[in-house]
Amino acid sequence: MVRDARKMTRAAKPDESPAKPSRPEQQRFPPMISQSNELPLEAPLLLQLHDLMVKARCLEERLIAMYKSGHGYFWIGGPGEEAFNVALGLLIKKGQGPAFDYLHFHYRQSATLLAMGEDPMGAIRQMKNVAADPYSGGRNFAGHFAKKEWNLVPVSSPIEVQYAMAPGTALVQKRHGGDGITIVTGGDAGTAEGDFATCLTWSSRPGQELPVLIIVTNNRWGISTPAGQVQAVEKVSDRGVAFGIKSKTIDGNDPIGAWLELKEAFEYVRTERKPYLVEANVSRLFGHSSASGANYVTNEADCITRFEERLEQHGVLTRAQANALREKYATEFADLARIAKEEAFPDGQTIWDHVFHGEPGRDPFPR
Amino acid sequence: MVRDARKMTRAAKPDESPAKPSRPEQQRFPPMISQSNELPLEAPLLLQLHDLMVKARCLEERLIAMYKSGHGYFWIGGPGEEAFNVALGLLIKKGQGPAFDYLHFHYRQSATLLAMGEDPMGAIRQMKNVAADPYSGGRNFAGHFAKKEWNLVPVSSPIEVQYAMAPGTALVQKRHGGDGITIVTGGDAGTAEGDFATCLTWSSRPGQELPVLIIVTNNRWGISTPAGQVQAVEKVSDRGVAFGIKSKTIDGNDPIGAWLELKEAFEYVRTERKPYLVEANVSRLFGHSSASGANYVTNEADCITRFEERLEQHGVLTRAQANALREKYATEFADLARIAKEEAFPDGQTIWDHVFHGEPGRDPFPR
Amino acid sequence: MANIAQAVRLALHYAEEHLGVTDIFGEDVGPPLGGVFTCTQGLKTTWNSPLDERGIIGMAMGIAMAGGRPVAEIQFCDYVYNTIDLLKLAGNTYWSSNGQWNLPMVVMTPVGSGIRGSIYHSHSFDATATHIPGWKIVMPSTPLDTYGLLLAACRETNPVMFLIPKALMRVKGDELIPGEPVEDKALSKLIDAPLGDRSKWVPQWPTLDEVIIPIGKAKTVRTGSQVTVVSYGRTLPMCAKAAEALAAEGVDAEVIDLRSLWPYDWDALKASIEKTGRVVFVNEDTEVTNFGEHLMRRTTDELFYKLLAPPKLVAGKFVPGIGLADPLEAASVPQQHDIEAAIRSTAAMAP
Amino acid sequence: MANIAQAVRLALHYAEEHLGVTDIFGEDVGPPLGGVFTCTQGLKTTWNSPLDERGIIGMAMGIAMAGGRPVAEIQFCDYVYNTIDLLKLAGNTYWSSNGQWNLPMVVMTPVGSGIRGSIYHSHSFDATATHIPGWKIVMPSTPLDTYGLLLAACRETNPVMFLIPKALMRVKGDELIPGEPVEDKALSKLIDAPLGDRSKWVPQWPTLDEVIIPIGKAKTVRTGSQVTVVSYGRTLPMCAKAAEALAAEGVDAEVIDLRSLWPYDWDALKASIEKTGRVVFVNEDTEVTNFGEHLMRRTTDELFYKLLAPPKLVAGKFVPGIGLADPLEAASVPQQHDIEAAIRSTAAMAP
Ligand SMILES: Cc1ncc(C[n+]2csc(CCOP(=O)(O)OP(=O)(O)O)c2C)c(N)n1
Ligand SMILES: Cc1ncc(C[n+]2csc(CCOP(=O)(O)OP(=O)(O)O)c2C)c(N)n1
Ligand SMILES: [Mg+2]
Ligand SMILES: [Mg+2]
Repeated sequence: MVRDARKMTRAAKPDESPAKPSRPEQQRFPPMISQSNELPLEAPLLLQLHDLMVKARCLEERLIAMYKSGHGYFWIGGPGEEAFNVALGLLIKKGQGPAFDYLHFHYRQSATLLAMGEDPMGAIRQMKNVAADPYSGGRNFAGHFAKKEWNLVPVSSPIEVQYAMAPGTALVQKRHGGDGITIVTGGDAGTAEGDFATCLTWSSRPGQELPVLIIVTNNRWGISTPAGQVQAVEKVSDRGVAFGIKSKTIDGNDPIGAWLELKEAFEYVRTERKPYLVEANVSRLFGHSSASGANYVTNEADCITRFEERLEQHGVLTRAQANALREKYATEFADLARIAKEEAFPDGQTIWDHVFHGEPGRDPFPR
Repeated sequence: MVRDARKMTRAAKPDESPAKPSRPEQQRFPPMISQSNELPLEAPLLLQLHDLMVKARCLEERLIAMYKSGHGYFWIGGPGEEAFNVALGLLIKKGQGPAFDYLHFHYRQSATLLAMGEDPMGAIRQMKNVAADPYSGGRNFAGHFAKKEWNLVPVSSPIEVQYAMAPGTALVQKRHGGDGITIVTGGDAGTAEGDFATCLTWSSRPGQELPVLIIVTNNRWGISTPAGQVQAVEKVSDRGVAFGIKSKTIDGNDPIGAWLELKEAFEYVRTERKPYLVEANVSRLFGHSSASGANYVTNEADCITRFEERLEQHGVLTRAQANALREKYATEFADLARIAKEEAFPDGQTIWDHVFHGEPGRDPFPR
Repeated sequence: MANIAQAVRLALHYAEEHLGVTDIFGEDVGPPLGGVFTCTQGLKTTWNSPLDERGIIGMAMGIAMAGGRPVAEIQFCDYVYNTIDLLKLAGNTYWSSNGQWNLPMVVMTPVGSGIRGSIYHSHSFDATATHIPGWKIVMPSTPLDTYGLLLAACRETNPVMFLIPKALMRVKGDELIPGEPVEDKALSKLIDAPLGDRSKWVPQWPTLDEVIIPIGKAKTVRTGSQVTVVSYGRTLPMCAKAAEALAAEGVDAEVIDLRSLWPYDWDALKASIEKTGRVVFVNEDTEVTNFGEHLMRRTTDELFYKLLAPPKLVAGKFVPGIGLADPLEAASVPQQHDIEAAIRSTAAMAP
Repeated sequence: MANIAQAVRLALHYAEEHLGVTDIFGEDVGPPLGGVFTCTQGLKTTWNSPLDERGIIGMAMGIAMAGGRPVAEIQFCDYVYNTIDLLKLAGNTYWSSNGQWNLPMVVMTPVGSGIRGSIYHSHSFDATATHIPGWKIVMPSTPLDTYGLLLAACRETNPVMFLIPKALMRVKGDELIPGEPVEDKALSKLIDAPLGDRSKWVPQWPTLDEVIIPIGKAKTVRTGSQVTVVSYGRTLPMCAKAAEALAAEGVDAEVIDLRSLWPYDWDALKASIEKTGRVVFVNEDTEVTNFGEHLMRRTTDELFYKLLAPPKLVAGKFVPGIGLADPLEAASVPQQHDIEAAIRSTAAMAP
């Protein structure tokens, strides 16, 4: 089903213009949702997008609840980025090895994983840092996914380093042939690190252009610092121009627009084997992380609310259905959390495991 | 005299167009010298530019000769960049403290120093690494100048780090008031380091724009690697655009054009207190350094030859005068080198000096 | 009583007013947040930087070159590792220019484990920092030492690395910073930013006195005759507690808070080790090529024939990270019982 | 006989042909130069990278993640210090992902003094590298060891840091690499690129045999009974020479080439130190928080009561740089006479 979604655009006239990206708003003004009078996607895909967005939101809300009730030490995640992240996840070519997409993600992408079909129990286990956490065995923070089967390289806390690594997987893919690409994502503030420029340089070497979809989700914040205070760059996508990289700013709060724009970008990178820079304007709905309270903010656009209004308006979904869906997932994740709470933490002696590949874990020193 | 030069443009109609910068040439094609039928500068300034260019070339040739005869272990310097570097030096506001210009240079700027009035003996002593080397006391390579009296911060070998520091001196200058600015220079290949992007970001923070003249001398090489092989960026100056930084590519092989363009750039930065990015296309006339042989190459434009042709053509200078000038400096620097060859190397025990400011140099450990 | 976060703030306030500090900056250092640990709330020269550690260190170097006095923060020392070249450059600029360009600059950064920070908020930086020549390096373990050492750092004319043990950030001292109100919570009312909207808040700074704790001076936290324990930062109070606990068993340990890692107070260590003949070094950085190993080497070099027992190091395990789950962190960095065991066994050794 | 630069090239050629190496890259690594030390001339998978060390390490990590086998070069280790965060990340990725993502990658870089490299072409990297968990670290001192260790590195499934002592780059070995022509200069004719235009040159590779020197195994260069000398890289041949010279004075030193810094061959060191009762560690990195200090600590931990003399470290002085002028370099890093003096005095000590 996930793979099918990659071909689910309504058979459109080639020049039918998709939802136009809005210009990035100035600091503090939530990006507007693009509106068009006709929905350019088929109902099943619209409902799938919605379902996954709600599922992702409910999962993050459960993780926050776990944090607040002491079942986890730190929360960070992606509420506010569901529209974009779900669309992204549906378009990914999932699998292991260079024929499939390599994923260099940051810490706000639970929705992308769910859209790819991931079991939500993994995120819950990582939140609770139990030994069964499939991503890090209780070693890493929430949202720090890693899944080799799906080419998902470990999400790491240091901002922007993924942009330095992404060209490497893409190089192998370019040589390998086929249509596997590399996708790298990060936030707006992080583009101030030199690694963002590194990614632009290394992805666009003349004659060695690499199939990298370079994504920046712009929520106009770095923790407490507004973007407009520290960066003159108005559109992050402008950074690609000097490198000859096709670049675009899109409305990441609109799942339909995001889906269409991403589809175009994916197709370009898959077939041209060249980089494409997408800046997606998104919201940050629960602040930066648990360190800043993890409470719902009311001054940013909520992609789910807006999408539901639009779906209702077009008769694709009823309020009752939307409520039922939320209820269903909320219950489901509460149940999963109850299970995780009973699970075992990793044993202290396991710190020696996986220091070196191919070698049994052991303390190198006698104690 | 040096300071006067800053005002020596011919009283021009404001719209009189200076020598146009040529588009950067593709790899391997030497940048063209801009030609105009009338020389837009007064003869005294033209002769001063020429004199300093020749002086700088002769100095570098002497340093190379020292290297080749075993009086120095490593040579690196600026032959090929004299046209640009002399113009730059003449426009600098020389002195100590934030009222004057701060200079974050790289290793090809002997011509800039000479244009500022520096005694060439310093470069010769540094080449010979004697204790009297005024820049590093025999500690550092040729071309690694440092002169606090003139706000010349130490040239350091690591490529591009100067771009990360330059905004710092500029911040103090912006606050201090006056017209002192910060000038930072480096090569084209080095712009691939993240620090170049760092400089763009930190110089252009909204409302905190800094008076930095950001210069890249583009010789289309990084040691043995042609620029076109590793960077898609066609004009380095394009990198400034996304940051809202005024940016221009100029012909750095033409001293007249360079002088006029730099004058405009200096005036902008001095008065607007905002960054300006100048890319100067230049030649590399003796290869990268002594490690690549330090022999004159014949396939790049020589700014001195071309300038002399032009001056001759306009009757400003005769061949005989040009030859005599070269002769004079060659002899002068050969004499200086003979003196330096007799000077003492630093004593081994001085390694302990200047580890910490305000403290006598001493080995912290008993031996 | 001030905690360490407040002590940093008080010191920086004093330094802004009296020591010429011109710029206190870093990621989220300025308003509204005033630092992820609140260390820079309400100060007048703070500002928020771009998210770029190389830019932060470069900016500090440039400000120092032009006669400013910067205090730059790296939000967590875990994120300083892409700037080591710049730190090395800051440490060699005075030397490379043969005594022309000294850089009066302070870099402060929270270090260490103890807040369940997982792989990237638990790093130690003492081993790496002490291997970089040209820097002075300090790491207080009490609020008063924080205050006094930070003032000393802001007076220095060389680069100073100010390491703040984040596990102790909220621990109150038992000594008053001269000028802080005696009454509990009074200080908080004066200088802690309120929750919620802070746009109109201004701090009420108490009038502070200058306390300079010279860089390079250790502090004896407990005197003892049988074994010397040398530590700093998070593990220091654990060593003090361990010594108290062991006193009941008849083990008499002397505990020294090194406070300054470079230069360090060898005279104090030497005198103590000569007296006790035994020494345990404790820190939580990973144990291979660890600063405690340097101190052990110094001990061996100069005091080998006076030792009654082999000098001992208790440090972090040589694993790639500190895991989030409690058992992982507990197994990775020294805990109270590890320190007690090391002191006990060392004290028991006889030649 | 091959020198070290040629040995690197032969090994990489073998690794391209037989061990699956896919990318040998870095600044000026590809044609026409083939590396500033000629280590990568004529190889088929070389390419020139942008001037961006962070990009180089990141690229290597990415290639390794996608199943390639990269050998990345940092032109001089002096320029690796803005990538320490990435090196740490490469070292912790397998651990952080709980055993999912291992990174088979080699980073090679020339290290050390001895070529009048001044402040920025004389750095050592062993102290910094050994403090980063998750890496294997090797540093050969002969061409054959270079060949055998580089093959081992290219077979590893973990990150390997391959440190090349640049002072020894042109020194020929006294053992043949299996397959290289016996006759002097013949190898050069086959595989050294000509001066001038190289666009049409192709190397003539000899048919080579595989030699794997296991990472983690030291080599006893000279047996002796009185004092153990442990070194690697540039200082190793100096130690061997010192031992020879001292033999004439009746001092019988055993010299061990550590070759692998992590993991290191503790069994070999232990056996030797147990036999001699005395040990001198020699390297040229700056001496504070130095890897030799770790080895001393290990010695103290396990062999204290067997020592007949205090273990000793001879290392680089703790100054911000190595100056260009000869007297400066000579005063900064261990010289023959420093090593001899240390061995002599250690050998002379009795309990
Ligand atoms: C190298 C590095 N520096 C600092 C931090 C601390 N930090 C974590 S998230 C963050 C802000 C990131 O902002 P942005 O890149 O816009 O992503 P967002 O969180 O807004 O999605 C900071 C400074 C870090 N994790 N890594
Ligand atoms: C960080 C760093 N990496 C590598 C080097 C080695 N290196 C010295 S000069 C150079 C090429 C510089 O090219 P460019 O920036 O174009 O300046 P140019 O020498 O051409 O003027 C390199 C790679 C260095 N000095 N610093
Ligand atoms: Mg953001
Ligand atoms: Mg260049």
